[in-house]
Amino acid sequence: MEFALASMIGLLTAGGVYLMLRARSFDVILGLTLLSYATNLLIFSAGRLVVGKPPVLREGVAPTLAHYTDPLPQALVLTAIVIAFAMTAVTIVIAMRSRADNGSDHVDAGDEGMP
Amino acid sequence: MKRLMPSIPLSLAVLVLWLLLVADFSPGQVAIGAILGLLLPWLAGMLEPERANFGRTIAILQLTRRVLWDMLLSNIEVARRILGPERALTPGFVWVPLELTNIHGITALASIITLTPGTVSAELAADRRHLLVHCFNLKDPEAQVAEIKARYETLLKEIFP
Amino acid sequence: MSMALEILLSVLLLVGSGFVLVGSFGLVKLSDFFKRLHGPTKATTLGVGCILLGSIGYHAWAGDGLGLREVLITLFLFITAPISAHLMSLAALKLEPGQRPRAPAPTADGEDD
Amino acid sequence: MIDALHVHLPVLPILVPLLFAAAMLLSERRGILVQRALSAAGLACLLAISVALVAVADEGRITAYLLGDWPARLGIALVVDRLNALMVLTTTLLGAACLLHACGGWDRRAIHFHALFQLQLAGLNGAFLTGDLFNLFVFFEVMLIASYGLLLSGGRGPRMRAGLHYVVFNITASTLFLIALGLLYGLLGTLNMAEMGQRVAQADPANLALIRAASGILLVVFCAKAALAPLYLWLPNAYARAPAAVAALFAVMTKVGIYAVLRVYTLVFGGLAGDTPAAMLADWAWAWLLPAGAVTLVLATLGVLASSSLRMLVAFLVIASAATLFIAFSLGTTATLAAGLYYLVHSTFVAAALFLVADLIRRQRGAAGDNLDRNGPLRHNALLGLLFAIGAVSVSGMPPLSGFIGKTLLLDAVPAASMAWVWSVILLTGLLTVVALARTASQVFWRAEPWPDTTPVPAPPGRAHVAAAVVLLGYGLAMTVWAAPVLDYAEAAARQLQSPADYVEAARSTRPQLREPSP
Amino acid sequence: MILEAATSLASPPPMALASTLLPGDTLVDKAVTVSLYMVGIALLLSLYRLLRGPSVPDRILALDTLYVNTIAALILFGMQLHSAVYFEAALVIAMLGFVGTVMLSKYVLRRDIVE
Amino acid sequence: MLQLLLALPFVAALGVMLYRSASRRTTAWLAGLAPLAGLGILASLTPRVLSGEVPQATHPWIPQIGLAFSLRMDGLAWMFALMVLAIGALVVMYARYYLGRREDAPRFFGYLLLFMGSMLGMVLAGNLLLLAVFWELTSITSFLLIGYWSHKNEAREGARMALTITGAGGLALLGGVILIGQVVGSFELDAVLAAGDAIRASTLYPAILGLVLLGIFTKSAQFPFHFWLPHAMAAPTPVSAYLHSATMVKAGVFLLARLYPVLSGTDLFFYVVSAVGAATLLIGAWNAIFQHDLKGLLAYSTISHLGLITLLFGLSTPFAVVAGLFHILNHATFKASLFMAAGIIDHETGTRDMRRLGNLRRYLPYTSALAVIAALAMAGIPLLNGFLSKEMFFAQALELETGGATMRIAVAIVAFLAGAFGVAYSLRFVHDTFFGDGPRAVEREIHEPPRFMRIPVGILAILCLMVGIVPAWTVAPVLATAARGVLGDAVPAYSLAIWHGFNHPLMLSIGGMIAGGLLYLGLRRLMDLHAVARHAMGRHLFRVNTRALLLGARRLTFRITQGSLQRSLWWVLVAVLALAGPATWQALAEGVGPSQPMPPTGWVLWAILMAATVATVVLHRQRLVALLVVGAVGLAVSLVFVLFSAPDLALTQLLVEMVTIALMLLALNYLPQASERSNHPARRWRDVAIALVVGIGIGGLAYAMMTRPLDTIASELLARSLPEGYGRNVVNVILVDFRGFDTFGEITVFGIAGLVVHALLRRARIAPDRVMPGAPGALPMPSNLSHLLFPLALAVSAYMFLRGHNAPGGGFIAGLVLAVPLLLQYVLLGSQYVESRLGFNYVACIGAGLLVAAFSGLASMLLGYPFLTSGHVEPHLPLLGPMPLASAMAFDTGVYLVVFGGAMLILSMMGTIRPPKAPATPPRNPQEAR
Ligand code: NA
Ligand code: NA
Repeated sequence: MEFALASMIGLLTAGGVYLMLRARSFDVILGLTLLSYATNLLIFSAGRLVVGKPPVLREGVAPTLAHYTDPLPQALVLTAIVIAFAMTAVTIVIAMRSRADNGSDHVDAGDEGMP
Repeated sequence: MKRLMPSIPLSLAVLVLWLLLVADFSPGQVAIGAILGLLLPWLAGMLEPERANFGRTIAILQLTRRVLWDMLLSNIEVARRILGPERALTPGFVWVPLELTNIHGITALASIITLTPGTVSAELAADRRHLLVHCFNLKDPEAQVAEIKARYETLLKEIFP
Repeated sequence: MSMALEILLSVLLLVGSGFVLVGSFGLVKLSDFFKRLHGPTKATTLGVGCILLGSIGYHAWAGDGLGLREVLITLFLFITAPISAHLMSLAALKLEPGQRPRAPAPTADGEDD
Repeated sequence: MIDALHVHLPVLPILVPLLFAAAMLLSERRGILVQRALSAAGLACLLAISVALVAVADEGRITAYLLGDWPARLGIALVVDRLNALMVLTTTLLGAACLLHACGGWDRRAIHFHALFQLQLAGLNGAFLTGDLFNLFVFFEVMLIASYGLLLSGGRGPRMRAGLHYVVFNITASTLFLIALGLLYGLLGTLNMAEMGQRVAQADPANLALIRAASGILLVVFCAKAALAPLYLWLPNAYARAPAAVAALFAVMTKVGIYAVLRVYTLVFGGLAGDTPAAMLADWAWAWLLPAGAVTLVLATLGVLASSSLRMLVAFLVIASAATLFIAFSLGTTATLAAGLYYLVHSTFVAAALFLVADLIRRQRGAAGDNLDRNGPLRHNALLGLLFAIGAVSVSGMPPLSGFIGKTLLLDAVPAASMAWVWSVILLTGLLTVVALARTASQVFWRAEPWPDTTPVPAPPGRAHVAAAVVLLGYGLAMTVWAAPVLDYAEAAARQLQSPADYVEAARSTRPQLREPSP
Repeated sequence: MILEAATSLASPPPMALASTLLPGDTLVDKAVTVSLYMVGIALLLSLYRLLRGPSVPDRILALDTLYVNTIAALILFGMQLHSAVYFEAALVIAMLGFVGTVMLSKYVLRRDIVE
Repeated sequence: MLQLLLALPFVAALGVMLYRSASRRTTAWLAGLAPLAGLGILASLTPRVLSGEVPQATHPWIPQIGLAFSLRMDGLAWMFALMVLAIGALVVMYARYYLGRREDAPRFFGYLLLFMGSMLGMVLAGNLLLLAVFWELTSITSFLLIGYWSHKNEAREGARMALTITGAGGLALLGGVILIGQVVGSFELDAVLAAGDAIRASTLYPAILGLVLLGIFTKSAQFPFHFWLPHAMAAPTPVSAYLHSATMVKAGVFLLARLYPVLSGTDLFFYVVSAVGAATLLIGAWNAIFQHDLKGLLAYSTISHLGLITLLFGLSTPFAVVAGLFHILNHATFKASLFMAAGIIDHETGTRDMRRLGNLRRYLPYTSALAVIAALAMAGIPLLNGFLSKEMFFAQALELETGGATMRIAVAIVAFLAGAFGVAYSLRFVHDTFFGDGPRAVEREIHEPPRFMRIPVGILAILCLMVGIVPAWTVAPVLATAARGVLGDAVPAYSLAIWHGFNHPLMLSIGGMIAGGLLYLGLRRLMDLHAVARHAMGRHLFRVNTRALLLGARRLTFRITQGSLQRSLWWVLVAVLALAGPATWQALAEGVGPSQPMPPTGWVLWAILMAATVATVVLHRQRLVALLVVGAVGLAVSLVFVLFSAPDLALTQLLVEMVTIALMLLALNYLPQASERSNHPARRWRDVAIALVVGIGIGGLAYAMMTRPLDTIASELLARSLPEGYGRNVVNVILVDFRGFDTFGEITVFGIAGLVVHALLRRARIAPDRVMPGAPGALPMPSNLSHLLFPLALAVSAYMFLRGHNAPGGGFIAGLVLAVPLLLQYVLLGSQYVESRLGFNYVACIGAGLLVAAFSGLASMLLGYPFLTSGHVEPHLPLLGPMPLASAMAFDTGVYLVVFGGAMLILSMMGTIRPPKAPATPPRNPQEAR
């Protein structure tokens, strides 16, 4: 299991990084989406992989880690998902505006040079 | 009354949904379900352009039974054809002329057509007088149209006059 | 009773998943969009339906208590599947207008071009 | 009532702006004046709170505030020491001036300006005050997303592209932050920074390499926010394109990254290790940061020289100041830390002031704007020249203003071992900065052409705009005149920073009021 | 009465003891396992169509099917674990999974999905 | 008293600059008042100073670094203060008439006074650090003065050059001062002067000496830093007269004198200082001969005289020091008057070019006479003050002991040459200006300037004479006092008289004069002096270097920053690899634990996720397809959450996925449908490589982490969730209770996202990438079905919300379960229709949500518990019995509102973008194909 999850994290990361390095805003957003999946899985994996022990307490079952998986990383991932969504929304809108204002969806569009 | 409860069946549906969800039929939950049943259709009704009027409600049961049975049969039929050779298939479109004028009836008919395997309602003509249906295995378009109209449309006309 | 129930449940589950599988198989095997469109209908109706029935029975049988909540899933699927199929058909017709037979009434030709 | 406020003091710097922001959102349709009144009221409250916070912190006690009344390790604790109280006060003072500037008209153009501004302050204060690493991430995000809004609301064109870069860059950094957080939780099993510090100190040696990898990723994150080479590339364009009031507020944003480095790499991966095997983690980061700071300082100074617009120049000055801070903090003695803290506050104010002055100049220069390669006319030469001169003298470390005091403190504090090259870097970059600023002044003020008859004369500088710049420069002057008390505070803060055990003790020993403490 | 009902939601649904959490050996359990495999294969087949296309509606259809198959998988997985915690997920897919299909189709139709 | 003395110029400057409406006369009087009053104060202090007392005043400033506002007036400071004030007063008087009618007098006098104050501060500083402060202030204020005629290119360049060179020296000085402070333990001058031995013995001594001398040499225009001084002549003449006679350049030699007791006495000091002094002396003097500009000649002569003074201090004997101090005074007097005379000439003739001047004694008899006197003093002709100090220099040169005979001979030769050159350029000055033919091509009618312009020159010329003739009556007490200030009790015996007999120095002096005369005549004979064009080497180098620096900086900065996002991100990855790579490698090399076996269904998920991820990357340029495939990745991720016991996550992921797809589709309408392949293949492979490395690294880290044992606080969370958090869904209890503050921040982020999108789109007009022809067709059947679905979905949302604390669900999930069906209504019915019917104010919804969440936490604060402390009350209601109510529910309500409001605000804003007013043509420009 661990290897499977780690390989998923690795591949998502690699895919995300590659897309993030493309020059078009939409590709970058796709890349960030993949990266955020990778991140969420990684944080999630910090609680270790346990099948069939969701952290919803049941009557008569001692509330210990023997019977329930670690709930904390799940809460963290929830927060991370929400924040990633918010960021994606903002990025998408900026990408739209940037394309409309600068006439291109190239991430460096309208750049008249630095400094 | 109409404004408060745009649709009694919908309110009932919400109530039933609620009770099924909470899996608890205590008076308290019934009360909550009832409140939601009043409130939510009213809220949703604000968006609704055309309200539903029900005719013969008993026909609903009749129709349900018929649809479920057809679903079973056609499922088996279509599964057989999927597993069989594709050459034997003669798919095709057919325009089904509609006698139903009520949009709710049309929707119900289209849904039934889609839910019974082998037919999919693909498009409703802009004047709502014809329904384009794609059939998985269309041998006789006339017969197919006739069957649809006979099996479902007549009953639907009773339900949604 | 128990054995019979068990067999019934098992059959329900296997039939259900069988239909799910056939539906997806059709998706792969068939050669044209509108043919494929018929496959998944099985999954949504009899496939998931049987499995849900099995689930209701199973949870009751296994002592998890009788819950009819699974019925709701079928309900929602029955409401939503036609919407999906309808819109996907419209989309496919939009992309390949040639497939669409001429509408019998002239007014029906409105949107297409 | 006062007592109750006192008890809740640590959370108020976050809560008050949030509440005001919410109130602004609800009252947005009542017009700009209501928004401004709310903004002013919010900032007044915040100012009182920040001053009280500093006063409390200066008693020398570290206060932990257990949110939700949970023990620190289970819930989230805010921990106030001298350092973050100072950061909060700095932010508030800065915020007041930026707000003043924005009320000069920008707030009418930028939708939701006031609410976003308060939320940004809430985010900044939250990042400073929290004692929990994940919560730090959350407040980073609050601060960042509010900054996106402030940067882009009312903007168009190239600012959108700069914004896209800024946002994508920061999201990437945040992603890395989360990766590091995941790894650290997976290795240490807690998120409370005090607790993490302890667990790092007692970590299984087999886990040390992994912890170091995580801490390396975290370092990249913080350095990216702090704009350390080679991670500063995003900053010049973003800051130069930001509206003046926002760019000025952003002067404190890089400081958040620096604060985070300072906090995390003294507390979590640092001072608590003693002579356990984990001690290798302690100096590792700082050993990287010192040369990186020096390289950044050189590159940023070259950027200052190279800038073809005034705002770009100030943006590079922001980077240079951050680099100087890294040098100061990496040297790691009480004296360099204290010097760094003084310099941190000073550089925040003066950079902000320069952004505002640059904006004033831009408005009075006709078509040339703040472009330094073009000659242009300039109205109100004397006033703007004076403001610019004070800012320039201060930022370049020329006597007698705060920059000079900061740099002198730092030079004086550099340990003998690294004296030669640190001095060379700081003094030479200081000289280059002087050269660049002299060139700039010469170009803008001395080469000013007569106002062309064809273009209409711009409105004179707005009162709010001038006042905001004066206020910020005034902070710097106050820091010059009353340098001694500020330095006393900075030194005490530095000492506190060097004994993270006190921080841990505060976080651990603070008992919940109702609940049982953690075993 | 209503409040009581609202708060009675605070009590958990009836649930089996944890000891029955692991897959059992009964006939039904075996059927569940076999069904899971079958649904798994169905998922992979849908994935194939999703990746192969060729037309966009084909892919939309494949994604839709993937969602429906997932409902089956969730229910079966819940049975395997004797747990109802995944019911909500299945419900949400059944109720809202088609929204993606609607939007994607609408996009193909009109580009502007909200007109 | 000292404070007042120092404050005067600053106060006056402020007054002058604020009172801009004053007449020129008033301004000048105001300005003149400062030095005059200062002289008064100085006079009142003089008896004490002359009696050997050292008046002091100290205010603490920054004790932490030993910077105190200490003022101290010993003999040296007194002499310099006298010079600064006296010549300052004369310059003010002169400038009042010199400045043109249209010039900004308040600014001029303001700067001048600021400079005067800085100079005074420097000489009076009783703390070395304070001295360094004022030192740099003189650099800054002189920058302003030199650049006063800012419309002139040379003025701006000269000012920048001066600031650069002297500023650099100032920084070096600061370093040196700090080092001295570290050795001595104090910056107080008294302490420093008493610690000479310690400083010379310190290992830091060479560094100290080097840095301090760098400061001194740059300021005093010593070789090779001398080149800024001639260019500073672009300043108005009063400025030159002030800066280059008595003040700015004297700051360097002042400091040399000031620190003489602690720095001198070593070979290093002796050789370095005297060598630099000698070189400067000769180079300056030689160059002076070939200047055509009056002020240029004077500037080089200044350099030369400063070299002489430096050389004298370098010789390190008490006698030489006295000579140096004496020459400081003398040079100030004659040079100030010469500059003023040059200014008058310029003022009256309109030129300072000696090639066009000549025979001015006809037109300007008084000025000529005064200038000739001063020029002769400069040449060191007997009966004038310059002669006396030169004579002392010659005497010292011939008696030098340190360094032996070689040194003695070398210095003597230098003295001789310097004397000769001095005479030569003085002759040139006098001859080419006042005698001979001319003036040529002068358009003005030349007449004597206003009386008050001549008076300062006159006073100074008279001083030259008086000091030269009766030194004992005039300058002796001043010199004695100053010498005591430097040397303490070690003041040597010296005599100030015109006649010491026909001794060696006199012979050398006479020889020099003759040689100088011959040299001038010879040069005139040999070549046309007027045709000699000398390029200023230093300026050329400075220019070239500055330009190279700027160009280099620009190129480098451009190359590095370039404004490319990809480059920024690339560097982030490189930084990650650098900082985390080695440790990751080490961790993986140390070995990782085994993996648990996975059920086959898990592998199905794995396959879906891996295949869909690869497909996303491969297909990413077909955007709609990529979006579809990403949908499958998202689904697989949520199934992974299902598999590994995270129902809440699975739900959230599913819902967020739907909303994300909606967002992306909405955006895709305004973006190109396909990505153009923009990067070079090599670049793509490079990116593939780094992506793989980073992916393997992160995956490896995750694997290594997962196989390590975990000691987590989670067991405590599990244990306390039900009894104290009153919830069975521990994840939800963490979200709303344990870590409610995180959630508070999270919904703030979400709400802000809504606001940002709103702000960005409300007034935006964006053209869609492609507009489909025809009106939007109605979708009667789907909308009809969705009407059926909508209320049911709302009920499910309510259910999810109420159940969240005990089962998967909660405010966030419920909020999205509310938002997604509403979104569906937007899609099927159109946004206008929905908003006209429902009309939510989503912004207020966000605000309300934040308020509700905050108030649920504030409630506990009113009871004295920390923010967000969850309350749980169980009131017994009639008929209903106990009624558990958790405050966390209220908090979750806030979450619900914010999530719903935020999501809908985002989606509805994106759905209601207006096209541009102009006919919609999709934005296309060449850059798109970049
Ligand atoms: Na940042
Ligand atoms: Na920043």
